[in-house]
Amino acid sequence: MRLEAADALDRVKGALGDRVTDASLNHGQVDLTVEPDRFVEVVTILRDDIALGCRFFTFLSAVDRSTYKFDGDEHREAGSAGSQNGKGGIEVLVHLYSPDMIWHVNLHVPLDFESPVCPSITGVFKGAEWHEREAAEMFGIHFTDHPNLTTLYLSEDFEGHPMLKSFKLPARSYVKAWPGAKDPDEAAAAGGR
Amino acid sequence: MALDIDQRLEKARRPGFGIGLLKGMAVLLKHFVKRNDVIQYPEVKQDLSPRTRGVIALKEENCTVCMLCARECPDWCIYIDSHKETLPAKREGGRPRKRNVLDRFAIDYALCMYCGICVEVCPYDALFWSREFEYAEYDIRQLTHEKEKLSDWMSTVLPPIELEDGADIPGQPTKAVTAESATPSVETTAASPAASAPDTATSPAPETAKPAPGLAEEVKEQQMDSAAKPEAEPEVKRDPEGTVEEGTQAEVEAKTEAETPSTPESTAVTQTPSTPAEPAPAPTRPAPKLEDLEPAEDAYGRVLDEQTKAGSSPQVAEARAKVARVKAERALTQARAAAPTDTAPTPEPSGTPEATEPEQGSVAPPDEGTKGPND
Amino acid sequence: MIEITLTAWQMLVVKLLIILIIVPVGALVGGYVLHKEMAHMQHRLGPMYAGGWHGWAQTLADGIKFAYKEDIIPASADKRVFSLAPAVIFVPVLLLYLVIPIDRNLIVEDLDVGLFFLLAIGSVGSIGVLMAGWSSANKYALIGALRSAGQLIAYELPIVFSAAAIAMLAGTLSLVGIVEAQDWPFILWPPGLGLALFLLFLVGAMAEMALPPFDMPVAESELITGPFTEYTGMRFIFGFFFAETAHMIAFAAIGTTLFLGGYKPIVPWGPLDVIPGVLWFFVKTSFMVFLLLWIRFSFPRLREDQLQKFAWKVLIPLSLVLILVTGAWVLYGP
Amino acid sequence: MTIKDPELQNLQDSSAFATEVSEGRLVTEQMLLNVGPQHPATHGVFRLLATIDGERIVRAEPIVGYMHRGYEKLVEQRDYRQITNLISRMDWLSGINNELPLALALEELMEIEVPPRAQYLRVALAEMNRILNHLMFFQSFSAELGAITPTFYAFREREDIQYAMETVTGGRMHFGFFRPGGLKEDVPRGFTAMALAAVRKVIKRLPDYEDLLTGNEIFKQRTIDIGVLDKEVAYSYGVSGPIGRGSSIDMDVRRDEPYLVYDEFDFDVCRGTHGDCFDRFWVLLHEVIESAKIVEQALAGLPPGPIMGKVPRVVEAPKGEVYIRTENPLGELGLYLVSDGGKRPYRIKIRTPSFSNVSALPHVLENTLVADMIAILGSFFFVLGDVDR
Repeated sequence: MRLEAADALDRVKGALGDRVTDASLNHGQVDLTVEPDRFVEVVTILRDDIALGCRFFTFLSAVDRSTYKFDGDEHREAGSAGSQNGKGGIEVLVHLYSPDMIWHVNLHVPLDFESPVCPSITGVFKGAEWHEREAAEMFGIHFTDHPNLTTLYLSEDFEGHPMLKSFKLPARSYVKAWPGAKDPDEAAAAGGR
Repeated sequence: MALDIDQRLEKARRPGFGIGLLKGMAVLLKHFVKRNDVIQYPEVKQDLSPRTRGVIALKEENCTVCMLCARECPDWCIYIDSHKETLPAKREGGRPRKRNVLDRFAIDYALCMYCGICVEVCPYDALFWSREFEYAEYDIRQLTHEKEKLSDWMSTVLPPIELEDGADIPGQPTKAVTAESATPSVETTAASPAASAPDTATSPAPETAKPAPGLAEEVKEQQMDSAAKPEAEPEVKRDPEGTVEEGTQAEVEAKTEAETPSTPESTAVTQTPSTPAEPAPAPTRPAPKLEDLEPAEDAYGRVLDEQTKAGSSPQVAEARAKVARVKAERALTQARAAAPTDTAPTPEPSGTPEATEPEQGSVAPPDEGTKGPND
Repeated sequence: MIEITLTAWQMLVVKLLIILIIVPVGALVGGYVLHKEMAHMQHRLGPMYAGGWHGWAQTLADGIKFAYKEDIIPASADKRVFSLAPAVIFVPVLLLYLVIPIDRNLIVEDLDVGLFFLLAIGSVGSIGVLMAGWSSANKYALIGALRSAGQLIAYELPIVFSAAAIAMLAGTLSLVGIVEAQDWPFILWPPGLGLALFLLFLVGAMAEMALPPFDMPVAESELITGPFTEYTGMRFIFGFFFAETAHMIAFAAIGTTLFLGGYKPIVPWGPLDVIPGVLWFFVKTSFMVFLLLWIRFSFPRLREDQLQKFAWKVLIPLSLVLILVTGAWVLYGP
Repeated sequence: MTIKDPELQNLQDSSAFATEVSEGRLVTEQMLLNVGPQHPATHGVFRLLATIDGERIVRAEPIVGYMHRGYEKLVEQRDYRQITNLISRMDWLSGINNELPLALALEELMEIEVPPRAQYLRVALAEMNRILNHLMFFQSFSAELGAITPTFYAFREREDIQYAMETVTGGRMHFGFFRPGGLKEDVPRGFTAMALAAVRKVIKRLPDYEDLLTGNEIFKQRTIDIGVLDKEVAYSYGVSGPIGRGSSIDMDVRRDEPYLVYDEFDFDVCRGTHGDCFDRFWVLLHEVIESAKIVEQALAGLPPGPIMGKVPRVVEAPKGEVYIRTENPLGELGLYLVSDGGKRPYRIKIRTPSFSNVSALPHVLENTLVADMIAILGSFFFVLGDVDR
């Protein structure tokens, strides 16, 4: 039987109470923000609580919000840690889904930007192993007590974490001389279009 | 319906005793004797649609070197060189005009992923898709086609293809058939391709285009017919209006008329003209009374022969009939739900109407081993 | 007309030469039939271009192509055994043809222990496969060789038992004798029994030649042509391609001789004798080849242990029972 | 991809090994078998490091990353139209289904109203592409088990559908046809009849496939009760699609959270019961019938009208985050789109079905036979572009 997003939110608030720093609805899905130390606990409750029943582990990833233009923010240099209200760091993003009651929950776990450390949820969801390995190598997040925290995609000797905003992809002109007379990027940089 | 899927799975899992092996061999023998429709590629070429993304052709006159395509291309595979030329002012005393002249326009097909963004983004419609694809090279450097070669491809570009009837062609009233008159609005003849893009720029007037052998899809229909001849399906002879190869003009007219009522309102209307079951689809439709609703089966039969009489292809007719039946059933269940509760039995969940859905038509799920009913 | 008198030895040499010509040509034609039948069963056309009408020279072209290929012997291979293996596989297949009667007197050597000879020679091939697998020092080839050896031995028994039952029915081991004894072909005459024996023989033959559904040793998806992975050039042709096709035709011929009545008409109805024996033999063998190929294209592959379990737990007990029934039939039957 | 094999190292060079031999117990040495990256049984560049003991697999560890193109980083440098073409190259067997979530996510953020005709056509094209994907896996699974004939039947059917899609989009595999707000162009004349005929031909020939494979005793022996994935493990690994439904997971995004116009069509969700190779294959084959039903209903009820909503020339998504998921042929494809306004997305997390499905593979492969490994690998329908992104 379907559980509407609104009363799913109330159920979550009821079940989790103060463990969650902020709970809201976003496009029909429940959005939670959790502190790293209560992360595993919240995930276990979401999975085991019959009323919630989030048994389907959809994905775990991370978002580097260091250059995200929050409201009233001007353009900030990539890699500068945290804006005024500490929103601008790295956060682990977990999405769970309840197949019986058809509702979604997005868990945001903000981490410290300099040395992001997050407890691993492979204990709760065995499938999180690969997702955490990928987040570790791409964002440089260290997952504590992870069975096999090695690189998944990148080779061992790859330095740097590619998905961070500070990791620059070679711009076009670096790879190939711009074929035309005027390079639009320079034009754009010079305040053009 | 879901129930018998599990049963079929159970039946499929039971160990047969060698019969399955023989049935498998029977399938092979059936194909061994059946004539197959393999095209011998080099001699017989498949007739591709004008939209096929074979190679990009350049119409040099249209290009104003705005570099949009080079910038939008995800693979950075378009190389353009140009220089500015000052032209004498048109009228004396006017300012000398500056014009961009194209020196080099090359597309490196070794990098190109044929996404078509350049063709789409070009504001002056200088780039077109041509369906030629046989330009393999031994040396990868020759895959970079220069301006001249791209212009040669222009000769193989075909006029854009005519659109399905329901398409909304700008500057054309969509052929939504009003309830009373089913007369088709004036059909544009096939000659003037009415592409959705603004008319002026698209018709590339390919002077040396080899005369398009009738419309691409019409040729393909024959080619499909010859291929599908051994099939039991009756292939339909569809003549696009305008190019009248066979069949009289009247017959073509009748056919286009039949085509247009593909819109649900019209099917709904023609479907139950007698009983006002579905008045204009007002948002809150008053539930029609139970007795004057048409049972699902007659809706199916009636729409089927209506459509085949009107000459639309059997597949489309059958599909429309099936949709009509589903709609009739839904109307019935709603009516039964709305009727006073004491007389009507507890309303079935709308998904499973009492009348067991007759398993027929070629989309009936094939039960184990036995062939479909009209195989 | 000049009179040629040949001593027995010279006659034997001439016959061997004929065999040496017929078998490779037969293998080529067999290969072509394989391509064409597979194609038409899979709703496509098969070779069309090689050598004119319907690509008749396709297998000939393949043969020549392989002959030109470089003959590589892997460095770490056991040279002598590696080069000898294809011969050990191909020669027994040739020897099979010695005792098959194509017509009443058209036979190389009518041994009165012909059937025994056939079975003995048939099992030499498995040694060759082992030699090929072991000597090419390749992990996959080794697994392939072990599997195929296990399989050949396991499926030798059903063939031997069905042949023994036929020998009991015909009362002689000589192939010509067996054919003569079949005024009604054995597949029809002892009504249920003959067909059961034929199926037993067919399954055994399929497994002997490692054709699907018994082609585990040559399973492409896991072991990439099993024991013959390291072979190229002429060795690959003789050890694998020719041997397989020639072996198939040989078993088709043996099947015809034992079960379908060799060169005798299919039914002992008078006017049928007008058709020469060779034609009968040819028609029946080509039907058997068609049947073997037909089975080959329509089944997936059995797993290795299922294959062995099927042989030891199903086929061999069944063949023992059939031997009993044949015995009873011969003693008390009509 | 690091290769560490703790048991193997300590078994060989430790004193335990010496005592085992001295006590005369037969110690079979475990062989390290490398399946892939170039191996006919793997769908693309995928390597499985199997520790086998005789013919039994002790431990199997898939090593991925050979096809990692770094989509999530690339996407942050591209504008939305270029991303449509990039993403359609992830699961290259279902090109048009990949483009769907991006279009839906943008429409959700920009609140664009998609005209009904575009929705109907999107459903029809997506389902036709699902049939193509399933026929491809029908062919590759049977080829891996040794049956060579179904390959050619499957490709013959695919040809008709691919031809119908080529007349519409221009491409046979990568289409680049869905735009936020609708479609690139409208369908040419005669497409409806051609698509219906192609889809019906597939349905008419399905009994042949049933006889050829599902009914075949050898096939059943190779697949029944082999590689069982039970429901709870599948949930924890996030396995979805035909593989999830094979282990009787009752999840189908088209029915649970109907996007586009799926709620107007009636179709069924087939589910397996035992979760073995046979059930996965059976579910895959019978989903083709359901898809055909949907295509028929979609094309029959095709409403007239425009095929593109009101969309600005340069698509700029407003600030916000949304997770949109669709039922890709191989499972649930989800896009978590974070946009801070502007032509380029700030971050897109691409949740691909094959990534989660393949992560459940080692669990299923424990102590199975080497020959079964091929059947299990074949029955786990995954495409490497999906796994590695």
